[in-house]
Amino acid sequence: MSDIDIQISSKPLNVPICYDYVSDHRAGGNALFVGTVRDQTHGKPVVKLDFEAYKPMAVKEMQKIAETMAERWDALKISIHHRTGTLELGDIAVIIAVCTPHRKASFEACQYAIDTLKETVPIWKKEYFEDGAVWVAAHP
Amino acid sequence: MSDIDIQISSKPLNVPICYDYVSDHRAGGNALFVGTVRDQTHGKPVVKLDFEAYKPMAVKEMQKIAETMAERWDALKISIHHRTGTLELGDIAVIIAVCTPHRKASFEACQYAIDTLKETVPIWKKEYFEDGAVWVAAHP
Amino acid sequence: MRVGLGRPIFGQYIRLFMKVKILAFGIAKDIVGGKAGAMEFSENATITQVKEALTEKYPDFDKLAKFSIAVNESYQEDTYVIKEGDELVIIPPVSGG
Amino acid sequence: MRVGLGRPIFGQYIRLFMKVKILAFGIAKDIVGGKAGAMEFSENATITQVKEALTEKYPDFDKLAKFSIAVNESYQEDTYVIKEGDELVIIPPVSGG
Repeated sequence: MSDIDIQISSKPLNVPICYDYVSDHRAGGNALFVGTVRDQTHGKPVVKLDFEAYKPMAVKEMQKIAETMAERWDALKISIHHRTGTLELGDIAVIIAVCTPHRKASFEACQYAIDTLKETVPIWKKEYFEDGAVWVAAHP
Repeated sequence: MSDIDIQISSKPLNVPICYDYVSDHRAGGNALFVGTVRDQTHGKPVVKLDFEAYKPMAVKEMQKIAETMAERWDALKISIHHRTGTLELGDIAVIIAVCTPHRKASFEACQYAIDTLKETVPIWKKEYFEDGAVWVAAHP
Repeated sequence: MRVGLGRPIFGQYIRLFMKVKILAFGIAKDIVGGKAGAMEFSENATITQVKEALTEKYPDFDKLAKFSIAVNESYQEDTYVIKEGDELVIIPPVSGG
Repeated sequence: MRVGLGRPIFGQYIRLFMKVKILAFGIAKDIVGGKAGAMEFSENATITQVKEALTEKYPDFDKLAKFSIAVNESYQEDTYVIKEGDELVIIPPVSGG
Protein backbone atom coordinates (compact mmCIF):
# COMPACT_ATOMS: atom_id res chain seq x y z
CA MET A 1 0.00 0.00 0.00
CA SER A 2 1.16 3.47 -0.83
CA ASP A 3 0.64 6.59 1.22
CA ILE A 4 -1.57 9.03 -0.63
CA ASP A 5 -2.29 12.63 0.32
CA ILE A 6 -4.96 14.38 -1.76
CA GLN A 7 -6.02 17.92 -0.95
CA ILE A 8 -8.12 20.60 -2.58
CA SER A 9 -7.77 23.88 -0.78
CA SER A 10 -8.66 27.54 -1.12
CA LYS A 11 -5.54 28.43 0.89
CA PRO A 12 -2.07 28.94 -0.67
CA LEU A 13 -0.27 25.69 -1.46
CA ASN A 14 3.10 24.89 0.04
CA VAL A 15 5.90 23.00 -1.74
CA PRO A 16 7.81 21.85 1.39
CA ILE A 17 4.63 20.33 2.86
CA CYS A 18 4.24 18.13 -0.23
CA TYR A 19 7.96 17.31 -0.37
CA ASP A 20 8.06 16.40 3.32
CA TYR A 21 5.05 14.14 2.87
CA VAL A 22 6.75 12.05 0.19
CA SER A 23 10.20 12.00 1.78
CA ASP A 24 11.07 8.37 2.57
CA HIS A 25 14.14 6.27 3.35
CA ARG A 26 13.05 3.64 0.84
CA ALA A 27 13.12 6.16 -2.02
CA GLY A 28 16.01 7.41 -4.10
CA GLY A 29 14.03 9.59 -6.49
CA ASN A 30 11.54 12.33 -5.67
CA ALA A 31 9.92 14.25 -8.51
CA LEU A 32 7.76 17.33 -8.03
CA PHE A 33 5.71 19.34 -10.43
CA VAL A 34 4.51 22.77 -9.41
CA GLY A 35 2.04 24.54 -11.70
CA THR A 36 1.98 28.29 -11.30
CA VAL A 37 -0.04 31.17 -12.69
CA ARG A 38 1.70 32.53 -15.78
CA ASP A 39 1.59 36.23 -16.57
CA GLN A 40 0.29 35.69 -20.12
CA THR A 41 -1.60 33.31 -22.40
CA HIS A 42 -0.72 33.39 -26.10
CA GLY A 43 0.90 36.77 -25.47
CA LYS A 44 -2.15 38.32 -23.79
CA PRO A 45 -1.46 39.58 -20.25
CA VAL A 46 -3.29 37.63 -17.55
CA VAL A 47 -4.55 39.57 -14.54
CA LYS A 48 -5.66 36.70 -12.28
CA LEU A 49 -7.26 33.26 -12.34
CA ASP A 50 -10.24 31.63 -10.71
CA PHE A 51 -10.33 27.89 -10.07
CA GLU A 52 -13.63 26.16 -9.42
CA ALA A 53 -13.77 22.50 -8.39
CA TYR A 54 -16.48 19.88 -8.12
CA LYS A 55 -14.74 18.91 -4.97
CA PRO A 56 -15.99 15.42 -3.99
CA MET A 57 -15.52 14.09 -7.52
CA ALA A 58 -12.23 15.94 -8.02
CA VAL A 59 -10.85 14.27 -4.89
CA LYS A 60 -11.97 10.87 -6.20
CA GLU A 61 -10.36 11.45 -9.60
CA MET A 62 -7.12 12.65 -7.98
CA GLN A 63 -7.17 9.55 -5.78
CA LYS A 64 -7.51 7.36 -8.91
CA ILE A 65 -4.49 9.10 -10.45
CA ALA A 66 -2.45 8.45 -7.30
CA GLU A 67 -3.48 4.79 -7.23
CA THR A 68 -2.38 4.39 -10.85
CA MET A 69 0.98 6.00 -9.98
CA ALA A 70 1.40 3.49 -7.16
CA GLU A 71 0.50 0.52 -9.35
CA ARG A 72 2.37 1.38 -12.52
CA TRP A 73 5.50 3.02 -11.14
CA ASP A 74 5.78 1.56 -7.62
CA ALA A 75 5.32 5.03 -6.18
CA LEU A 76 5.76 4.78 -2.41
CA LYS A 77 4.21 8.10 -1.41
CA ILE A 78 2.16 10.56 -3.41
CA SER A 79 0.96 14.05 -2.56
CA ILE A 80 -1.37 15.97 -4.89
CA HIS A 81 -2.65 19.38 -3.81
CA HIS A 82 -4.85 21.63 -5.94
CA ARG A 83 -5.82 25.18 -5.18
CA THR A 84 -9.27 26.72 -5.70
CA GLY A 85 -10.54 30.29 -5.65
CA THR A 86 -8.76 33.39 -6.89
CA LEU A 87 -5.06 33.14 -7.72
CA GLU A 88 -2.64 35.96 -8.51
CA LEU A 89 0.33 35.80 -10.89
CA GLY A 90 2.99 33.39 -9.64
CA ASP A 91 0.62 31.65 -7.22
CA ILE A 92 0.75 27.85 -7.10
CA ALA A 93 -2.25 26.15 -8.73
CA VAL A 94 -1.15 22.56 -8.25
CA ILE A 95 1.62 20.54 -6.64
CA ILE A 96 2.34 16.91 -7.44
CA ALA A 97 5.04 15.14 -5.43
CA VAL A 98 5.99 11.50 -5.70
CA CYS A 99 8.80 9.28 -4.51
CA THR A 100 9.95 6.02 -6.04
CA PRO A 101 12.90 3.70 -5.42
CA HIS A 102 14.55 4.80 -8.70
CA ARG A 103 14.53 8.18 -10.39
CA LYS A 104 13.18 7.43 -13.86
CA ALA A 105 9.90 6.15 -12.42
CA SER A 106 9.46 9.30 -10.37
CA PHE A 107 9.54 11.49 -13.48
CA GLU A 108 7.20 9.22 -15.43
CA ALA A 109 4.70 8.98 -12.57
CA CYS A 110 4.76 12.73 -11.96
CA GLN A 111 4.26 13.57 -15.62
CA TYR A 112 1.45 11.02 -15.92
CA ALA A 113 -0.22 12.65 -12.92
CA ILE A 114 -0.25 16.21 -14.22
CA ASP A 115 -1.20 15.14 -17.76
CA THR A 116 -4.09 13.05 -16.46
CA LEU A 117 -5.19 15.64 -13.91
CA LYS A 118 -5.61 18.15 -16.73
CA GLU A 119 -7.81 15.68 -18.63
CA THR A 120 -10.00 14.10 -15.98
CA VAL A 121 -10.19 16.06 -12.73
CA PRO A 122 -13.32 18.25 -12.59
CA ILE A 123 -11.64 21.59 -11.94
CA TRP A 124 -12.18 24.63 -14.13
CA LYS A 125 -9.97 27.64 -14.69
CA LYS A 126 -11.26 31.08 -15.61
CA GLU A 127 -8.62 33.44 -16.94
CA TYR A 128 -9.10 37.14 -16.38
CA PHE A 129 -7.61 39.56 -18.87
CA GLU A 130 -7.79 43.33 -18.80
CA ASP A 131 -10.74 43.22 -21.19
CA GLY A 132 -12.70 40.22 -19.99
CA ALA A 133 -12.55 36.62 -18.81
CA VAL A 134 -12.78 33.16 -20.39
CA TRP A 135 -13.27 29.63 -19.15
CA VAL A 136 -10.12 27.90 -20.38
CA ALA A 137 -10.55 25.10 -22.96
CA ALA A 138 -14.35 25.43 -22.96
CA HIS A 139 -14.61 26.18 -26.67
CA PRO A 140 -12.92 24.45 -29.61
CA MET B 1 19.74 35.06 -20.51
CA SER B 2 18.59 32.62 -17.88
CA ASP B 3 19.17 32.84 -14.16
CA ILE B 4 21.36 30.00 -12.99
CA ASP B 5 22.12 29.04 -9.40
CA ILE B 6 24.78 26.33 -8.95
CA GLN B 7 25.86 25.26 -5.49
CA ILE B 8 27.97 22.51 -4.00
CA SER B 9 27.68 22.46 -0.26
CA SER B 10 28.59 20.34 2.73
CA LYS B 11 25.50 21.66 4.56
CA PRO B 12 22.01 20.07 4.26
CA LEU B 13 20.16 21.01 1.08
CA ASN B 14 16.82 22.73 1.16
CA VAL B 15 13.97 22.15 -1.31
CA PRO B 16 12.11 25.47 -0.74
CA ILE B 17 15.28 27.46 -1.38
CA CYS B 18 15.62 25.87 -4.84
CA TYR B 19 11.90 26.20 -5.55
CA ASP B 20 11.84 29.85 -4.51
CA TYR B 21 14.83 30.54 -6.73
CA VAL B 22 13.07 29.28 -9.86
CA SER B 23 9.64 30.72 -9.06
CA ASP B 24 8.78 33.20 -11.83
CA HIS B 25 5.70 34.94 -13.21
CA ARG B 26 6.73 34.07 -16.76
CA ALA B 27 6.64 30.35 -15.98
CA GLY B 28 3.73 27.91 -15.90
CA GLY B 29 5.69 24.74 -15.21
CA ASN B 30 8.19 24.08 -12.46
CA ALA B 31 9.81 20.65 -12.22
CA LEU B 32 11.98 19.53 -9.35
CA PHE B 33 14.03 16.43 -8.81
CA VAL B 34 15.28 15.58 -5.34
CA GLY B 35 17.74 12.73 -4.98
CA THR B 36 17.83 11.20 -1.52
CA VAL B 37 19.86 8.55 0.28
CA ARG B 38 18.10 5.21 -0.04
CA ASP B 39 18.24 2.67 2.76
CA GLN B 40 19.49 -0.14 0.51
CA THR B 41 21.33 -0.93 -2.71
CA HIS B 42 20.40 -4.18 -4.48
CA GLY B 43 18.82 -5.32 -1.22
CA LYS B 44 21.89 -4.65 0.93
CA PRO B 45 21.26 -2.21 3.79
CA VAL B 46 23.11 1.10 3.43
CA VAL B 47 24.41 2.75 6.60
CA LYS B 48 25.53 6.12 5.22
CA LEU B 49 27.10 7.76 2.18
CA ASP B 50 30.09 9.97 1.52
CA PHE B 51 30.15 12.37 -1.42
CA GLU B 52 33.44 13.77 -2.64
CA ALA B 53 33.57 16.48 -5.31
CA TYR B 54 36.26 17.98 -7.49
CA LYS B 55 34.54 21.22 -6.76
CA PRO B 56 35.78 23.80 -9.32
CA MET B 57 35.26 21.40 -12.21
CA ALA B 58 31.96 20.07 -10.80
CA VAL B 59 30.62 23.63 -10.69
CA LYS B 60 31.69 24.17 -14.31
CA GLU B 61 30.03 20.94 -15.46
CA MET B 62 26.84 21.79 -13.57
CA GLN B 63 26.88 25.23 -15.18
CA LYS B 64 27.16 23.58 -18.63
CA ILE B 65 24.14 21.42 -17.84
CA ALA B 66 22.14 24.49 -16.82
CA GLU B 67 23.15 26.36 -19.98
CA THR B 68 22.00 23.43 -22.10
CA MET B 69 18.66 23.41 -20.22
CA ALA B 70 18.25 27.09 -21.01
CA GLU B 71 19.10 26.66 -24.69
CA ARG B 72 17.18 23.50 -25.48
CA TRP B 73 14.09 23.91 -23.32
CA ASP B 74 13.87 27.68 -22.84
CA ALA B 75 14.36 27.22 -19.13
CA LEU B 76 13.96 30.61 -17.46
CA LYS B 77 15.57 29.83 -14.10
CA ILE B 78 17.60 26.86 -12.98
CA SER B 79 18.84 25.85 -9.56
CA ILE B 80 21.16 22.85 -9.08
CA HIS B 81 22.47 22.09 -5.59
CA HIS B 82 24.67 19.11 -4.73
CA ARG B 83 25.69 18.00 -1.29
CA THR B 84 29.13 16.76 -0.25
CA GLY B 85 30.44 15.02 2.86
CA THR B 86 28.68 12.44 4.96
CA LEU B 87 24.95 11.86 4.39
CA GLU B 88 22.56 9.79 6.47
CA LEU B 89 19.53 7.82 5.20
CA GLY B 90 16.89 10.12 3.76
CA ASP B 91 19.27 13.07 3.40
CA ILE B 92 19.12 15.04 0.18
CA ALA B 93 22.08 14.46 -2.16
CA VAL B 94 20.94 16.66 -5.02
CA ILE B 95 18.17 19.10 -5.95
CA ILE B 96 17.41 20.22 -9.48
CA ALA B 97 14.73 22.85 -9.98
CA VAL B 98 13.74 24.43 -13.28
CA CYS B 99 10.95 26.59 -14.56
CA THR B 100 9.76 26.88 -18.14
CA PRO B 101 6.80 28.59 -19.82
CA HIS B 102 5.10 25.22 -20.48
CA ARG B 103 5.12 22.07 -18.37
CA LYS B 104 6.43 19.43 -20.78
CA ALA B 105 9.71 21.28 -21.22
CA SER B 106 10.20 21.50 -17.45
CA PHE B 107 10.10 17.71 -17.10
CA GLU B 108 12.40 17.13 -20.06
CA ALA B 109 14.93 19.70 -18.88
CA CYS B 110 14.90 18.37 -15.32
CA GLN B 111 15.37 14.77 -16.41
CA TYR B 112 18.16 15.76 -18.82
CA ALA B 113 19.87 17.54 -15.93
CA ILE B 114 19.92 14.64 -13.48
CA ASP B 115 20.80 12.10 -16.19
CA THR B 116 23.72 14.24 -17.40
CA LEU B 117 24.86 15.16 -13.90
CA LYS B 118 25.25 11.46 -13.11
CA GLU B 119 27.40 11.02 -16.22
CA THR B 120 29.62 14.08 -16.32
CA VAL B 121 29.87 15.94 -13.01
CA PRO B 122 33.02 14.93 -11.07
CA ILE B 123 31.39 13.87 -7.83
CA TRP B 124 31.92 10.47 -6.27
CA LYS B 125 29.74 8.50 -3.91
CA LYS B 126 31.05 5.99 -1.39
CA GLU B 127 28.40 3.68 0.03
CA TYR B 128 28.93 2.33 3.53
CA PHE B 129 27.43 -1.05 4.41
CA GLU B 130 27.64 -2.85 7.70
CA ASP B 131 30.57 -4.90 6.39
CA GLY B 132 32.52 -2.36 4.37
CA ALA B 133 32.35 0.42 1.81
CA VAL B 134 32.50 0.78 -1.98
CA TRP B 135 32.98 3.62 -4.44
CA VAL B 136 29.79 3.42 -6.50
CA ALA B 137 30.16 2.57 -10.23
CA ALA B 138 33.96 2.38 -9.98
CA HIS B 139 34.18 -1.21 -11.17
CA PRO B 140 32.46 -2.89 -14.11
CA MET C 1 -38.27 19.68 -19.02
CA ARG C 2 -39.91 16.35 -19.82
CA VAL C 3 -38.30 13.78 -22.06
CA GLY C 4 -39.45 10.48 -23.54
CA LEU C 5 -42.68 8.63 -23.80
CA GLY C 6 -42.82 6.41 -20.72
CA ARG C 7 -44.04 2.82 -20.89
CA PRO C 8 -47.36 1.16 -21.71
CA ILE C 9 -49.52 0.20 -18.72
CA PHE C 10 -53.05 -1.24 -18.98
CA GLY C 11 -53.02 -0.83 -22.75
CA GLN C 12 -52.27 2.84 -22.86
CA TYR C 13 -49.16 4.94 -22.62
CA ILE C 14 -48.73 6.86 -19.48
CA ARG C 15 -45.69 8.92 -18.67
CA LEU C 16 -43.59 7.95 -15.71
CA PHE C 17 -41.28 10.78 -14.80
CA MET C 18 -38.55 11.19 -12.29
CA LYS C 19 -36.95 14.33 -11.10
CA VAL C 20 -33.17 14.37 -10.86
CA LYS C 21 -30.88 16.91 -9.30
CA ILE C 22 -28.40 18.52 -11.70
CA LEU C 23 -25.31 20.50 -10.75
CA ALA C 24 -23.42 22.73 -13.13
CA PHE C 25 -19.81 23.94 -12.94
CA GLY C 26 -17.54 26.24 -14.89
CA ILE C 27 -19.04 27.53 -18.09
CA ALA C 28 -22.01 25.17 -17.68
CA LYS C 29 -23.05 27.19 -14.66
CA ASP C 30 -23.05 30.33 -16.81
CA ILE C 31 -25.02 28.58 -19.56
CA VAL C 32 -27.81 27.27 -17.34
CA GLY C 33 -27.75 30.34 -15.15
CA GLY C 34 -27.12 28.67 -11.83
CA LYS C 35 -25.19 26.08 -9.94
CA ALA C 36 -27.93 23.64 -8.98
CA GLY C 37 -31.30 22.70 -10.43
CA ALA C 38 -33.58 19.80 -11.19
CA MET C 39 -34.85 18.28 -14.42
CA GLU C 40 -37.50 15.68 -15.11
CA PHE C 41 -36.78 12.70 -17.31
CA SER C 42 -38.84 9.68 -18.27
CA GLU C 43 -37.85 6.35 -16.79
CA ASN C 44 -35.00 4.65 -18.65
CA ALA C 45 -33.60 7.92 -19.99
CA THR C 46 -29.91 7.62 -20.84
CA ILE C 47 -27.07 10.10 -20.55
CA THR C 48 -27.40 10.66 -24.31
CA GLN C 49 -30.98 11.82 -23.76
CA VAL C 50 -29.92 14.04 -20.88
CA LYS C 51 -27.34 15.71 -23.12
CA GLU C 52 -29.86 16.11 -25.94
CA ALA C 53 -32.39 17.67 -23.58
CA LEU C 54 -29.81 20.07 -22.20
CA THR C 55 -28.64 21.09 -25.65
CA GLU C 56 -32.21 21.63 -26.79
CA LYS C 57 -32.98 23.85 -23.84
CA TYR C 58 -29.57 25.61 -23.82
CA PRO C 59 -28.14 25.72 -27.37
CA ASP C 60 -24.86 27.13 -26.02
CA PHE C 61 -23.91 23.58 -24.97
CA ASP C 62 -23.46 22.86 -28.68
CA LYS C 63 -20.70 25.47 -28.84
CA LEU C 64 -18.54 23.75 -26.22
CA ALA C 65 -15.53 21.67 -27.22
CA LYS C 66 -17.42 18.84 -25.49
CA PHE C 67 -19.25 18.15 -22.27
CA SER C 68 -19.77 15.08 -20.11
CA ILE C 69 -22.30 14.09 -17.51
CA ALA C 70 -21.07 12.66 -14.24
CA VAL C 71 -23.43 10.60 -12.12
CA ASN C 72 -22.92 10.32 -8.38
CA GLU C 73 -19.39 11.71 -8.56
CA SER C 74 -18.19 9.47 -11.42
CA TYR C 75 -17.99 9.83 -15.18
CA GLN C 76 -20.58 7.69 -16.93
CA GLU C 77 -20.90 6.38 -20.47
CA ASP C 78 -23.57 7.88 -22.71
CA THR C 79 -25.50 4.59 -22.49
CA TYR C 80 -25.91 4.84 -18.71
CA VAL C 81 -29.58 4.74 -17.67
CA ILE C 82 -30.33 7.30 -14.99
CA LYS C 83 -32.19 6.32 -11.85
CA GLU C 84 -34.36 8.13 -9.33
CA GLY C 85 -32.07 9.81 -6.82
CA ASP C 86 -29.04 10.06 -9.11
CA GLU C 87 -27.06 13.28 -8.81
CA LEU C 88 -26.14 14.43 -12.31
CA VAL C 89 -23.36 16.92 -12.86
CA ILE C 90 -22.65 18.76 -16.09
CA ILE C 91 -18.89 18.63 -16.72
CA PRO C 92 -17.70 21.07 -19.39
CA PRO C 93 -14.07 20.70 -20.59
CA VAL C 94 -11.88 20.60 -17.48
CA SER C 95 -8.85 22.88 -17.13
CA GLY C 96 -7.23 22.24 -13.78
CA GLY C 97 -3.52 22.28 -13.06
CA MET D 1 57.71 8.41 -13.56
CA ARG D 2 59.26 9.35 -16.89
CA VAL D 3 57.60 8.64 -20.20
CA GLY D 4 58.74 8.91 -23.81
CA LEU D 5 62.00 9.54 -25.53
CA GLY D 6 62.19 13.31 -25.94
CA ARG D 7 63.39 14.86 -29.19
CA PRO D 8 66.71 14.82 -31.09
CA ILE D 9 68.96 17.86 -30.56
CA PHE D 10 72.48 18.22 -32.01
CA GLY D 11 72.28 14.75 -33.48
CA GLN D 12 71.50 12.85 -30.32
CA TYR D 13 68.40 12.15 -28.25
CA ILE D 14 68.11 14.02 -25.02
CA ARG D 15 65.11 13.83 -22.73
CA LEU D 16 63.14 16.99 -22.08
CA PHE D 17 60.88 16.48 -19.12
CA MET D 18 58.22 18.49 -17.48
CA LYS D 19 56.63 18.00 -14.13
CA VAL D 20 52.85 18.22 -13.91
CA LYS D 21 50.62 18.34 -10.88
CA ILE D 22 48.12 15.47 -10.64
CA LEU D 23 45.06 15.34 -8.40
CA ALA D 24 43.15 12.17 -7.59
CA PHE D 25 39.55 11.79 -6.38
CA GLY D 26 37.29 8.97 -5.33
CA ILE D 27 38.74 5.52 -5.82
CA ALA D 28 41.70 7.04 -7.73
CA LYS D 29 42.81 8.65 -4.48
CA ASP D 30 42.80 5.23 -2.82
CA ILE D 31 44.72 3.69 -5.74
CA VAL D 32 47.53 6.24 -5.82
CA GLY D 33 47.55 6.60 -2.05
CA GLY D 34 46.95 10.33 -1.87
CA LYS D 35 45.01 13.26 -3.16
CA ALA D 36 47.73 15.30 -4.84
CA GLY D 37 51.08 14.46 -6.43
CA ALA D 38 53.31 15.22 -9.36
CA MET D 39 54.55 13.18 -12.30
CA GLU D 40 57.15 13.86 -14.94
CA PHE D 41 56.38 13.40 -18.61
CA SER D 42 58.36 14.01 -21.74
CA GLU D 43 57.37 16.96 -23.89
CA ASN D 44 54.48 16.24 -26.22
CA ALA D 45 53.10 13.48 -24.03
CA THR D 46 49.38 12.91 -24.65
CA ILE D 47 46.57 11.97 -22.31
CA THR D 48 46.85 8.43 -23.70
CA GLN D 49 50.44 8.29 -22.49
CA VAL D 50 49.46 9.71 -19.12
CA LYS D 51 46.87 6.96 -18.74
CA GLU D 52 49.33 4.28 -19.81
CA ALA D 53 51.91 5.53 -17.34
CA LEU D 54 49.37 5.58 -14.53
CA THR D 55 48.16 2.07 -15.33
CA GLU D 56 51.72 0.79 -15.49
CA LYS D 57 52.57 2.23 -12.10
CA TYR D 58 49.17 1.43 -10.51
CA PRO D 59 47.69 -1.70 -12.15
CA ASP D 60 44.45 -1.19 -10.20
CA PHE D 61 43.47 1.48 -12.76
CA ASP D 62 42.98 -1.38 -15.21
CA LYS D 63 40.26 -2.79 -12.98
CA LEU D 64 38.10 0.37 -13.14
CA ALA D 65 35.05 0.55 -15.40
CA LYS D 66 36.94 3.45 -17.03
CA PHE D 67 38.81 6.56 -16.06
CA SER D 68 39.34 9.92 -17.66
CA ILE D 69 41.89 12.65 -17.27
CA ALA D 70 40.70 16.21 -16.87
CA VAL D 71 43.08 19.06 -17.63
CA ASN D 72 42.61 22.45 -16.02
CA GLU D 73 39.09 21.63 -14.85
CA SER D 74 37.83 20.27 -18.20
CA TYR D 75 37.59 16.84 -19.73
CA GLN D 76 40.14 16.37 -22.51
CA GLU D 77 40.40 13.96 -25.41
CA ASP D 78 43.05 11.24 -25.25
CA THR D 79 44.95 13.04 -28.02
CA TYR D 80 45.41 16.21 -25.94
CA VAL D 81 49.09 17.12 -25.58
CA ILE D 82 49.89 18.15 -22.03
CA LYS D 83 51.77 21.34 -21.36
CA GLU D 84 54.01 22.62 -18.57
CA GLY D 85 51.78 24.01 -15.83
CA ASP D 86 48.71 21.91 -16.70
CA GLU D 87 46.79 20.58 -13.75
CA LEU D 88 45.82 16.98 -14.44
CA VAL D 89 43.04 15.28 -12.52
CA ILE D 90 42.31 11.58 -12.51
CA ILE D 91 38.54 11.12 -12.88
CA PRO D 92 37.34 7.60 -12.05
CA PRO D 93 33.68 6.76 -12.91
CA VAL D 94 31.53 9.54 -11.43
CA SER D 95 28.54 8.75 -9.24
CA GLY D 96 26.97 12.00 -8.12
CA GLY D 97 23.26 12.63 -7.69
